[in-house]
Amino acid sequence: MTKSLSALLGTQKVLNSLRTLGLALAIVLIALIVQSQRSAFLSPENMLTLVRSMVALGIVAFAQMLVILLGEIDLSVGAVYGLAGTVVATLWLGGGSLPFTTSLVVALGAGLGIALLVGFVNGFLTVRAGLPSFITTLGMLNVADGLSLLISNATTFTPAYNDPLPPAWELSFFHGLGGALMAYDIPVETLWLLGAFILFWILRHRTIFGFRLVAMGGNAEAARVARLPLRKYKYVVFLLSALMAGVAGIIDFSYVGSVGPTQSSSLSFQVIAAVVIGGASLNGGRGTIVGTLLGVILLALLNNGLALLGVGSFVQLLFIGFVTIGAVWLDLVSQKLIRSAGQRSARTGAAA
Amino acid sequence: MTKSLSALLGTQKVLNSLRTLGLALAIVLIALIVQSQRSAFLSPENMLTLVRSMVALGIVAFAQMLVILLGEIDLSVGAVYGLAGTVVATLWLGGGSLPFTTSLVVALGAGLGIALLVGFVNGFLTVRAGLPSFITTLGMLNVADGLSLLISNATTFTPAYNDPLPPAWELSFFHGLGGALMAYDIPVETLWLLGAFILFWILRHRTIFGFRLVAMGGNAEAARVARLPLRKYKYVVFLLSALMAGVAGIIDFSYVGSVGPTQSSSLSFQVIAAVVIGGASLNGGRGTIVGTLLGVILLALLNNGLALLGVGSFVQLLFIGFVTIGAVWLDLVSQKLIRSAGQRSARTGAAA
Amino acid sequence: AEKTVPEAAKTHQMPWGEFKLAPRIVKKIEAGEKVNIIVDIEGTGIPIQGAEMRIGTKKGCDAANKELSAECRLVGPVNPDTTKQLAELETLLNSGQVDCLALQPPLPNQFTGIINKYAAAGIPVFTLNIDAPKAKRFAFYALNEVQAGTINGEATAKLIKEKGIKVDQIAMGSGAPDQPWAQSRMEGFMAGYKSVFPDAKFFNDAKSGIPTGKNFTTQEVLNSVTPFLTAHPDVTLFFHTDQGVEGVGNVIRNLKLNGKVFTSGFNVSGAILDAIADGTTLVTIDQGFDNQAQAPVEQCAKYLATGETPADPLQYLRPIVITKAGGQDELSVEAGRERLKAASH
Amino acid sequence: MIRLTGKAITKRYGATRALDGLDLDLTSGEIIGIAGPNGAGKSTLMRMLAGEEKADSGEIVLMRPDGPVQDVWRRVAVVHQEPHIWPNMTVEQNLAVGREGRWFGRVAPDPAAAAAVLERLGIAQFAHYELADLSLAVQQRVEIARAMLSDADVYLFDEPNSALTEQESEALFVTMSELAADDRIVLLITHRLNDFVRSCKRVLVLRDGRINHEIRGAAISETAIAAQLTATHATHAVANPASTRAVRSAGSSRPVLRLDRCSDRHGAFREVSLDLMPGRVVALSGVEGSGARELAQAIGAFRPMQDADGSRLRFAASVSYLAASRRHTVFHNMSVGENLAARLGSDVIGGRGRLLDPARIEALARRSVARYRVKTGGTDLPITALSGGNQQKVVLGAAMEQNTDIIVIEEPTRGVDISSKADIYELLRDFAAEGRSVVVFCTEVQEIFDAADEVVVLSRGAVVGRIDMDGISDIPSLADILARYESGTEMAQAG
Ligand SMILES: Nc1ncnc2c1ncn2[C@@H]1O[C@H](COP(=O)(O)OP(=O)(O)OP(=O)(O)O)[C@@H](O)[C@H]1O
Ligand SMILES: Nc1ncnc2c1ncn2[C@@H]1O[C@H](COP(=O)(O)OP(=O)(O)OP(=O)(O)O)[C@@H](O)[C@H]1O
Ligand SMILES: O[C@@H]1[C@@H](O)[C@H](O)OC[C@H]1O
Ligand SMILES: [Mg+2]
Ligand SMILES: [Mg+2]
Repeated sequence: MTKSLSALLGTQKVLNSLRTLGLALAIVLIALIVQSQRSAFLSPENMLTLVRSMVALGIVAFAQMLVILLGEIDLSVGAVYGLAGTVVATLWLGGGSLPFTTSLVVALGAGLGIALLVGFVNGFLTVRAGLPSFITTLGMLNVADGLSLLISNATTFTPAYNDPLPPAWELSFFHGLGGALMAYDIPVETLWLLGAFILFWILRHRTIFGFRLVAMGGNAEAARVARLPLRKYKYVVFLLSALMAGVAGIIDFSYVGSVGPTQSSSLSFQVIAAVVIGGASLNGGRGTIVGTLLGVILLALLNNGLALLGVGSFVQLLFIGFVTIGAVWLDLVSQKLIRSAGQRSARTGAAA
Repeated sequence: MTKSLSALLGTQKVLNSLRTLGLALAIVLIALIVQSQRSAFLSPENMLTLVRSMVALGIVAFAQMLVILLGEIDLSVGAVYGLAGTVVATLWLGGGSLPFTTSLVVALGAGLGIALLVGFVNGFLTVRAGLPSFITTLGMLNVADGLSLLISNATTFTPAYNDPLPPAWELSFFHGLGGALMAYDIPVETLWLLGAFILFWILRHRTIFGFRLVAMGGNAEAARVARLPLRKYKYVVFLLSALMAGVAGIIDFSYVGSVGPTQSSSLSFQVIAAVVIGGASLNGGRGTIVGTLLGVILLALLNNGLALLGVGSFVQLLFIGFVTIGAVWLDLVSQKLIRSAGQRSARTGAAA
Repeated sequence: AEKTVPEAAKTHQMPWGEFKLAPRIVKKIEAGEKVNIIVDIEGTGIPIQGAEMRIGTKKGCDAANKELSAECRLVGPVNPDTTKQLAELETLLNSGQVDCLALQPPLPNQFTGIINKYAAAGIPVFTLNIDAPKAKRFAFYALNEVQAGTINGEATAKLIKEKGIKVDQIAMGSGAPDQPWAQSRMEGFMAGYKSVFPDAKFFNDAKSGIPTGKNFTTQEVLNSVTPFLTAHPDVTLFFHTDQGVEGVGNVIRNLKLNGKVFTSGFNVSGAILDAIADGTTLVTIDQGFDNQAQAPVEQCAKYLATGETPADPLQYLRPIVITKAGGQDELSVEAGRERLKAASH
Repeated sequence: MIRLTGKAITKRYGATRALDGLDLDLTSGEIIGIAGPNGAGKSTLMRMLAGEEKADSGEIVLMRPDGPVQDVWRRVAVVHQEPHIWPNMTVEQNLAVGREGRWFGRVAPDPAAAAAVLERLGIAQFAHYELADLSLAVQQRVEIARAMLSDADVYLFDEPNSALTEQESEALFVTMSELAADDRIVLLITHRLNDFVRSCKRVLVLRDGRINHEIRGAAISETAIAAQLTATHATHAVANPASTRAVRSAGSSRPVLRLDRCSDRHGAFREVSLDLMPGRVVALSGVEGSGARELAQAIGAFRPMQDADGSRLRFAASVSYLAASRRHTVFHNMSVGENLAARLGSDVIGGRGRLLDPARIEALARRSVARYRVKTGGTDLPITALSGGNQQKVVLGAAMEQNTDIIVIEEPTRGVDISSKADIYELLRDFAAEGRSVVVFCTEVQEIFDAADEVVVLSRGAVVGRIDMDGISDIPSLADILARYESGTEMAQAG
């Protein structure tokens, strides 16, 4: 028996794939506790709510993970999220400070376009000017927030009650982007999360692009000497990150049904937290999409569970703090256990 | 003449000391522009306002710089800042959710004590549990915020109008901590900034502690090989950082004359921004106290200047974004220029 | 204690259509079980507002329990966070934890979708402080922000006239100049002030308020208003849309501009009252955050017990105007202190 | 036949002329050695040929039978002096970086080719381990494997075996000769002069940024190359270990450290008993996995060790330890002087009031630079501006200046040139002579011969042999004994 166990654990490959086991364990544990207190937790409605609440965080976090994999950071995502929604709203509905309106399709294009522009500037300043991305994206966070307020004139937009009302097909098309419900009342938004997960999983784990990101993030100098296209890849990750933030902003606008000036830095913060909780290293070179998803789930689950339990908002902060620390700790401990088990079995295997 | 210049620039030491020249230049430039528009800028009153507005940011940033020098980060400072003030207020004045009050001195001790406790937990979790400090301090940010709200019940405290009114000596002693005015109306708070600057400058540049922090932050593995006391130093920087946050919270409370719930993450963010603008590397091993001070000045100056100019809030964000990026860029460019000038002169010097 | 639910509560004709109270709530009331009244506000940790609304919720609950057996809870993110607040609302709805909702959305009309979902699920919704007039809510409890601003403007102008103060220019600022409520207050203030001084010169308009720090803390106000007033000696009156006015009072004192520069604004605290006593602050409006939370909680109970709901959905609360001397429809500083004590204990 | 020519290649770093109008003419078919003192410009030349950096001026031409090659760097494979590897990736993944092949799918190197190379280099069992968990010797071989797997015309080996044992080096040289025989240009840089003798037909001597001399065919001998290398300090002849040895073995009394059936926590070595006597240099020897390296680390207090009853061992003697990889010893963000001072306490670098005294650090740094023969433009230069060998001298100096009771060094002279090696052995001996003890872990037999008074050989975690160097007269016989112990054909004898 020990033989087969050792054979199993001895393979480093299996160990690698067990990396985020502890985090998954923490999530199951929290879920069990919440369920034992509130049977509504596992109800289909609540599960839908839970998944829905992960959408924006998730798709922005997947892209952010790639940025972090390269050893960079993108603080501007929260602002880009707001900017994209605001630009779409102002162009489409009018009422902001722009002197003209456009059709929805043009507005959507402009919303994503401006997101990509911010991503490009992030890339440009980091790559060409050589600024730390912390500074670049912190600056662009302010710029994007400012732009968003200037363009919208801090108006809150509600397509369904706008004056003049947009054509019905535009309204329903827009609603269909994220807000519409499919069978079993599943909102379209959740499809975006699923799609983004698959896409980014493939990108990270099954393409040269993902593989090279890991290499570049692990040792930039060696990557340079190996002639990997570091600069190009940096542009790409910043563009991807901004694009996903823009997409998230637009589909959340569609789901919520309105958009207005919001505080942007909190989303950036949450996104980075999710990525780091998911095991990525801020020094670069380490991070997986599954881990990031687990990080997102943990954060969303915590909010959901605490709301279900009816814990006061001040005490919630205590819980969030302790559980975040606890979950990552559990993850670390389980990793160590698995690793040392693996080493022991590898050794006995080698000795035999 | 070129000879003496080359002799001067050729020495690496001079180059090193010119590192933050570009940042200083940017500051002078902004000051000139503001002054040309508003002559009140250089008035003694405004200079005092400017310096005063740097106090909390500065003393917290100096300590944070040491944390960052080690390659760690302390996100919890904003929350500790709030927690210390709140604990002092609740214990001293009552009216929160604690069933008892204490004298001011005990309350002050408790305020600093709880700050140190958070610092210790940060250190413990980072050192002993081996968690990334991003996670540890993010968790403790939430915990400290939660504690602060629970203890104070989100009340706003005003010693001078409290019921019952504290003894007069306590009121004047407390006022003397930061709020009292000295000659020329200089508030006591500014002394704290000056003191912290001198203290941390010595600590960073003239003690073995600072010297080793640089080594440890540059290459933790090499530090381990050289048996430098990495773990102990980590505790110390987290304790220092929390202590300074606590001190800042208390003296700001004294200056403002009241304390209430604050949004804590914004101070943490500003502090880290100041340190990074000041040339420190988030990867560790690089950072100076003068640079950090310049970073603090830049941020404070920007806010002051924009307020002086009476620029609208939306446009302010654009300015803050662009100027932050621009200043760091200027710093980088000037560093490169100086370096290549140094090399050129070294070359001609060597050829001659 | 058995209790019957009146038909008017079970189904009610609203301007926006028919409302059907959820059968599970009916059953609960009939069984004498406690109904859950939830107050969900945009920031439980916002200075002054959070603490006072907590107290208002409690007071409202005491009153509600005279009508039926109720349990009341104040929820919401600590600081404004649209996403988080929305997810919490959804979670509470799905787990059947709400029998009546008093809601402060972060922005006007922002939570239209979720309010309608609550209505569809048979849960009455009232809004407070910030409204969602396009949604299926029963009523809205708050100040009429424009009106409150106007009253402030008029009161301020009257005092200026009375005291013969010379005002060159007036600036207006806010912790959240982008928010509709702040812009409404500034708009109102301009109108009210100009009704007395038609030629008054304003440094900025309602859309371009001077930002004074988005966390509404006094520190931020000190750091922004001090340089502003230093640079603009001709600005001798500063209107502030929220509790930052406490800081403006400090600035005037610090810069030794007492008697030259004045301020008026919103909200109330010990320091603000003292600044009024000092004469640096002329007028403040106590929004009665406690009342804003208390009223919808009471109304929740009233509806569930009697099926009554106000005919006019806009239930504007009376702005509590505080000046140094007090007067008709105005509280004096002393009376203000009494009210403050009552609102926070 | 392939021909690589370089004309007047110049490269300057600040005031340093790393390459000073170097001319070069190389042809395929044989291994060409490049010898040169530390800081001569060897690694710089490699970087120019591989196109990793641009030369200030000069021309590099690669001529194949079918004409000149456009981007020369495309046809050049390099084994760097310090391995350029990805510590966060597995061995297998490291081999795949830069030659991933198709765009989609699981990225892995050509499995057959990779397996063959890894097998040949003896690291196949590590294929799925992350490099961060592996020793410098494995990392070095991964770097070699990467070069082997690329199809190039020019192969540059910059001290490829500085952490490899005799046998591991041997395998490498066989592979290199095969490459040469396959009509490639193969360049070898090493400070182990014996390597030239056994594998090169042509040795170029690089000094002060230029090819200064060339030795061919039968004329290649250790003494001939050494003569060229040590030309300037002729006084520093290669040390004669036997003469000093006699003096040292005399004054032994109580051991500085006594290990009594000590074991590694993770089982890397078991039940090791060992006395470190004052005045003596002990070499630990053994292949990868024998436990010798781990024993060195444990004595260096870098790795937990248990005594006979299983409790954690703490010893009273003070120890300083130096790892093999400069990745783990150099503070790359600091200057030369700061690196020299980094290990010292405030008693040494502190001034009045226990505050740091920059002047004192400066004086100390200048002294050390002279003492350890560091070639540098100044003590305030960043250490990254130094050549590999000079960096080694700096970290070695930093460890020795600590003045502990015991000093434990892995690969003490890794990358150090021949004349400085002798100095370093002498410094180690002086260190020991003050009643202290030196432990070295060496992979090179020559180094053991030159440095040690006593050798402890490990195999599979156990001590299998002890050699008193008094009885050893030449290197071949030492190599012979070591080989026999390590292969287990001779059982341990009492030390
Ligand atoms: N085709 C596949 N479909 C689904 N899952 C797969 C597939 N191939 C592998 N996996 C599983 O996906 C997990 C992670 O994939 P992968 O092997 O790419 O990680 P990895 O490359 O080792 O990660 P890293 O690049 O960080 O080292 C593993 O558990 C693996 O077993
Ligand atoms: N990045 C750099 N910046 C400044 N100087 C450098 C740099 N790289 C190399 N040098 C200098 O160039 C000279 C040649 O260095 P190089 O590394 O080529 O020597 P080397 O022959 O490889 O020596 P070793 O045997 O020690 O590896 C040295 O004086 C070194 O200090
Ligand atoms: O008065 C303001 C209140 O209306 C708003 O909702 O929050 C901030 C307060 O200052
Ligand atoms: Mg992979
Ligand atoms: Mg070299």
